Amino acid sequence: MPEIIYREAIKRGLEEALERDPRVFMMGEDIGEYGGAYAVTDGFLEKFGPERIKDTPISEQAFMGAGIGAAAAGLRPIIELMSISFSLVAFDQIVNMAANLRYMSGGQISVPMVIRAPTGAGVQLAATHSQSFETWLAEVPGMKVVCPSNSYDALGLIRSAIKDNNPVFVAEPALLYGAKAEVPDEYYEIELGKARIARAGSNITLVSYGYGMRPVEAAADRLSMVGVSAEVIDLRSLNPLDMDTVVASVQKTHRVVVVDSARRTGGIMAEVAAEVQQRAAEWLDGPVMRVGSVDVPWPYSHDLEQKVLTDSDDVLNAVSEGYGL
Amino acid sequence: MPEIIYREAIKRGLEEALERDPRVFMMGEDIGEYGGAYAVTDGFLEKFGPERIKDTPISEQAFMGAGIGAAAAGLRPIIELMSISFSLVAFDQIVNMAANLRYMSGGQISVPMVIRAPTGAGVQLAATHSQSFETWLAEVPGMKVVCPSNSYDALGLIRSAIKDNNPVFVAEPALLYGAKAEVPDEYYEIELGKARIARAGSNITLVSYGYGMRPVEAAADRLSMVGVSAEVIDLRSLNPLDMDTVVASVQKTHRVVVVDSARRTGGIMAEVAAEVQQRAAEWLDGPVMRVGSVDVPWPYSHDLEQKVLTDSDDVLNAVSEGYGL
Amino acid sequence: MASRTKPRGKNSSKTANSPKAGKNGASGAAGLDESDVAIKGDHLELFRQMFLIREFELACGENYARGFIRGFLHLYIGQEATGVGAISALGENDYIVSAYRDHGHALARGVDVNRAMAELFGRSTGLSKGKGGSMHLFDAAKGFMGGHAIVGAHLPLAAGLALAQQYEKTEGITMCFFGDGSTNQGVYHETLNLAAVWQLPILFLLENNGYGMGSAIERVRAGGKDFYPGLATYGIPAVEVDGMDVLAVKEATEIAVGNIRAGGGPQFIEAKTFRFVGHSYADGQKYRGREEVAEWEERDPVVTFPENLIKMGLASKEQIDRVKAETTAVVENAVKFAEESPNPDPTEIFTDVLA
Amino acid sequence: MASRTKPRGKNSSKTANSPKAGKNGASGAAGLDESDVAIKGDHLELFRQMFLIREFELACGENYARGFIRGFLHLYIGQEATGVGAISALGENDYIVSAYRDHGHALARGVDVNRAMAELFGRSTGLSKGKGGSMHLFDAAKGFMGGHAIVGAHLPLAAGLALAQQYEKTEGITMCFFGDGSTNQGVYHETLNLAAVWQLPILFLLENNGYGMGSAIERVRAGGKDFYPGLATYGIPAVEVDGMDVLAVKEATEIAVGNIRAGGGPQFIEAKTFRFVGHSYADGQKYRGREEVAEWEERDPVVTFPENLIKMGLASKEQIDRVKAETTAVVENAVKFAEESPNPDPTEIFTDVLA
Ligand SMILES: Cc1ncc(C[n+]2csc(CCOP(=O)(O)OP(=O)(O)O)c2C)c(N)n1
Ligand SMILES: Cc1ncc(C[n+]2csc(CCOP(=O)(O)OP(=O)(O)O)c2C)c(N)n1
Ligand SMILES: [Mg+2]
Ligand SMILES: [Mg+2]
Repeated sequence: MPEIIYREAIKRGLEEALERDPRVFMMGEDIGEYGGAYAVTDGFLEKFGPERIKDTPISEQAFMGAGIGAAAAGLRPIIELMSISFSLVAFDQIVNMAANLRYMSGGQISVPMVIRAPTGAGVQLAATHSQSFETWLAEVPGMKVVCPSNSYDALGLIRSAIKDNNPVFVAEPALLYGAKAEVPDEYYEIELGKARIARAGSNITLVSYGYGMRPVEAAADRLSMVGVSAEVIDLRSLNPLDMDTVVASVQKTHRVVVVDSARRTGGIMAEVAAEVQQRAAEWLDGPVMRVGSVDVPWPYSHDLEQKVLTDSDDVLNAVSEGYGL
Repeated sequence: MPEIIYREAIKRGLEEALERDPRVFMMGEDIGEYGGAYAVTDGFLEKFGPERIKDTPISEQAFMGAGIGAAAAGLRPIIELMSISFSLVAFDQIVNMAANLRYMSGGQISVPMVIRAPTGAGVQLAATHSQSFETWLAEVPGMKVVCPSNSYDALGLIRSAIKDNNPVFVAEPALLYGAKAEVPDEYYEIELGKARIARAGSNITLVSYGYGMRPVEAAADRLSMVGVSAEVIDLRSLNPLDMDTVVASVQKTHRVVVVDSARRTGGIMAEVAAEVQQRAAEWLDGPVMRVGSVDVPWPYSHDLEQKVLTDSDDVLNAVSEGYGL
Repeated sequence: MASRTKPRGKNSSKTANSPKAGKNGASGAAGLDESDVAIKGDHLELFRQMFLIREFELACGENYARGFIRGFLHLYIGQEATGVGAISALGENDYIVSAYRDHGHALARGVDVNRAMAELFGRSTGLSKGKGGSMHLFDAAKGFMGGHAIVGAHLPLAAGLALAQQYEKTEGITMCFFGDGSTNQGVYHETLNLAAVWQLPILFLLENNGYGMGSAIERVRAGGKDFYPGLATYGIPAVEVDGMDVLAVKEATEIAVGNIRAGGGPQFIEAKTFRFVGHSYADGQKYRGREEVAEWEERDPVVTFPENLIKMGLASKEQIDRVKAETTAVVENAVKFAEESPNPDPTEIFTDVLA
Repeated sequence: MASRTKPRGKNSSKTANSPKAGKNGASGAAGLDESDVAIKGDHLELFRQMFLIREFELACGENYARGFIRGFLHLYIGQEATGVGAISALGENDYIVSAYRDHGHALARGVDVNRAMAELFGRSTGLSKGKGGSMHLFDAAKGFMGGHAIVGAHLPLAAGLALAQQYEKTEGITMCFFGDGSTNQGVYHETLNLAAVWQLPILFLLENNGYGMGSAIERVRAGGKDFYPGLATYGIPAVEVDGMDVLAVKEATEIAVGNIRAGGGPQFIEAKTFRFVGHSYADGQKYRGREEVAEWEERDPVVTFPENLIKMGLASKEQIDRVKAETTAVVENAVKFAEESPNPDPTEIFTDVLA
């Protein structure tokens, strides 16, 4: 199978949609003439023209709201935010407008719109630019949130996201844009709300998503070297959250560590931990162990940032502390 | 002891601070001539003058940011938001500016500022106006968040909040403004970050905060009628979170239900549940049971809203489901 | 760049005798020719709508006091001429977006009165099945796209609707109502800029009633009381109009809508108006004097407009009275309908979350 | 309301011979009297600062390529005259607030060069102990209040600092730098309004370099290339100045600062300038032609200003060369200092979170 990098996978999904459906168009800062801050939309302006590849002023509230309005009128906008950290500027539009519109109107209006943004820390952008707000957005009823961890999932999920009739937030870990994975030429989609068993195992379940899959996969490798078979689950979708897959795995392994590359406190892994221990209480041989980045603002310095960021040591420590493995 | 209503308690705390410290001043929409949307600042303009009671234009970003700047310069601003729902408009300022400034500057700048806002559902304001964003803000390192559930705590906590040298968010449940409780005339403060054992008990621990204390207290009453002695904990502070008090209680009762009047998914009770089961695993006789409002946008209709809102039946169901009590 | 003409109240007579109304020469009753009859019908309809809004709002107040309507209730009393005049200039394919003071706009757009009232009562027969309430009225089939309660947040939504109209090359335009207070929100400026840069088919309709809640506009806005001159900065043509004069508003709106449909890009109308009542039902209005209110009340369009119609022979007292009687009955009926409608089924909390 | 004078580049000679500089009549070397010597010193200092910034930025670029500096790196190359001219007009008690393109402002304010470079290297000796990086430089002791990376978000912070100055009746003012692109953010307008309504002692200093990242300002802004006329809307006096002319900027700023200190409320300066390099280190600049850049480069203040000083006899070639050599050494030293500085102790991640 051909290998493509994550950035290309997202790009292919966007390009297909733009080719297929004339109602699909894009808005965002510097997605056109500049080619996109992370080059995802490079060449789109030339190919699809300025009507469909809309460079916006730096005004996240306005173009987010305009996307919502256009979606309410039946178009299918795709909004790019240069960073998920900038979503805060438009949080009212996303949380209180996009996600509430359908409910408040008693189902009269829907908002078929995709919001995409690079997420996460790890590239020394410091406190204002390294956040992972997908964990908050995942708590908002009325919208969906996905965070693909590899090229294959990225393409499959972006396809489904664009076809979905709800606001869907696609968080793209900035650290992964250059990562390669096999992606078939044949068309496929990935249903929103389904976790993926990245690796089957029997002794312990490791759960993560997005960039968190890196330390988890590394930890699983290290565990296998000492004879511990880890089942690795990539949530992929944070809302809907596929708790059934997680619970089923825990019923098999009786042990679980949930891992986030975002900060440990709160966030989606608190939800997963709280839910697993409630739903799978009888099957667990120990507490649900939770691992995440240190609860401090993101520092700039490389060493400090790496220290804050979740790594495979953190995962192994939790495995050993919780289950003595 | 004299009884005062919640609104008066907050007001007293503000008034004292304005009298005591000339660096303290207030900003907000219609806090002056109008007297405050919930009348908390009624009479302040006349008493303290327009220099210290500043009516702002409707521009949450600007006056929140101005508060941060004034605090960075050594003043001690108190910002009133008319509703916590409007905090979203200023989320970037609160989360990415106020909370990060100290860390990013390597400790050069601190932001001694209080942000106050009514929070929560229950008064039929529908989806855009009924949110409980204190649960998100509580996850932000660099700031503190409290949510008093009664007049006594409100006064004690607002005093400490104003004296604190960090950004402190005070979430005031809108449904409680008219609620009475005993408040001594003698001066007292309540340390930020300390939970309160609202009622001692031995069979089960019930944890909540803010308006969630209502269904919890009601549930505790109903449990006591059937011979179950519930220990009730009011977190009061959501960040720092007093997990020690919760864990100690669970070590005694071996059972715990955590309750939020905000939505069930995510939020601070997912954090508490995840943390309790990890820290107190050996002492628990069952899973940490989690109760919260239904995960949908807030509907307007009275009946629907009440249906969504956590009530004491929900708490009792969780007690019985989790522990057969 | 921006047009600065200030259509005045007096211009309304020009509208009344506007050339397009005089197509037909056949003569009718009362010495008026058929074209005048047509105009008369128009005028009565404008009056009917204003009166409907007034009666509806009064009924809301009563039913708030009775506890049937809850939450925040913002009445449109005093501003009827603006909403009715402006919306009368729109066609079927146009969108309307409003803020939380939205009853008047919804009614002028012709939403079902019963269902509007039922929504305020939180009943299953409401426009949004009781889920939205007073601040969030919607009737998508009529292009009435809400009812939005976060100040300023609906402006970019309106721009997005207009963007869709432009993108799909429909003839439609979007009319967005907003208050003076909302112009202090950054998102207002962001939206003006976006609309101007993209030349969107949108009509910004500012209802300047002098107050944002308890804040007189001069206390919170640097530019003073007049907004329309500032629009020149964005290259958006803007006019001021007497918002108490339904015909002046209608005329100004028709011109602006015509400009937009002709490809002129976004336009801006500042209607100077006044709310006779408090900001919301709870407001004691200690921030303004009774005299100011009384002065504006003298220009109450629901009183002065029919008086003028009678004076000018464009309607008879009987016609006015009949409209009043019929409309009062409509509102009474709506209250009855709302009262008798069932509450939503509890399972309704789960529906309409996702599409 | 707003002043519309456009101080031009030519005016700079007026500043050079400004009356206040001519107090002292004693004569000195090279046929210039002492007051000219004083001016000469001033000029050399302005040059030194501009040259320091240029050398510093070039060194940053090199060390980014070497992997010592990471994250986003936005260089101030081309805009030196604006920052240096503006900041030279400030006093000790004034605050400065900047965006992410902040090195130039920090250096012009006189922050320690070594510690600035060490911050970019992420070392413990950095201004913020390596926690802030390029986009978040701070030196509170010098009133340099950041370095802010969310576009537009620092504007209200600056207003708040000015509010504190007003509240405490200090003589201080706050100078806030921001780019053309940031004016499309709503928070910019909110802040202008707030500053004007409250008459805050704040100087808005727009560095209009024609581009926000890859977006030429005409493509994303409705008002065209000139910003200062729009400020009339807020009643904020505004002028345009040649941002490539350090003396013109200095003069315009001195006037504006004087107005503010005299109680004139907020003032606004639009400096027309240009960045000779990409938006950030990663930018290939495919959105603009090489010619445009070359045209502006001809006006490079780091080249033209010393040439003019020599031509006008206000400095000798030797003096200029000495400044250059000394400054180059300062920057080399700073790089060495940064390189040799230790990384922060791992426990530093936990400090400075709460006060
Ligand atoms: C973001 C936000 N801030 C504050 C409010 C509270 N609020 C509701 S209406 C209002 C006044 C708005 O005034 P204006 O725009 O003039 O409209 P009017 O009420 O006069 O129709 C305020 C402050 C809100 N709903 N949303
Ligand atoms: C809220 C937000 N949106 C987008 C960005 C990404 N971004 C950083 S700088 C920039 C361009 C700003 O241009 P301008 O204000 O003209 O400043 P200049 O870079 O020219 O100095 C953009 C879009 C950001 N940092 N913050
Ligand atoms: Mg108003
Ligand atoms: Mg620029």
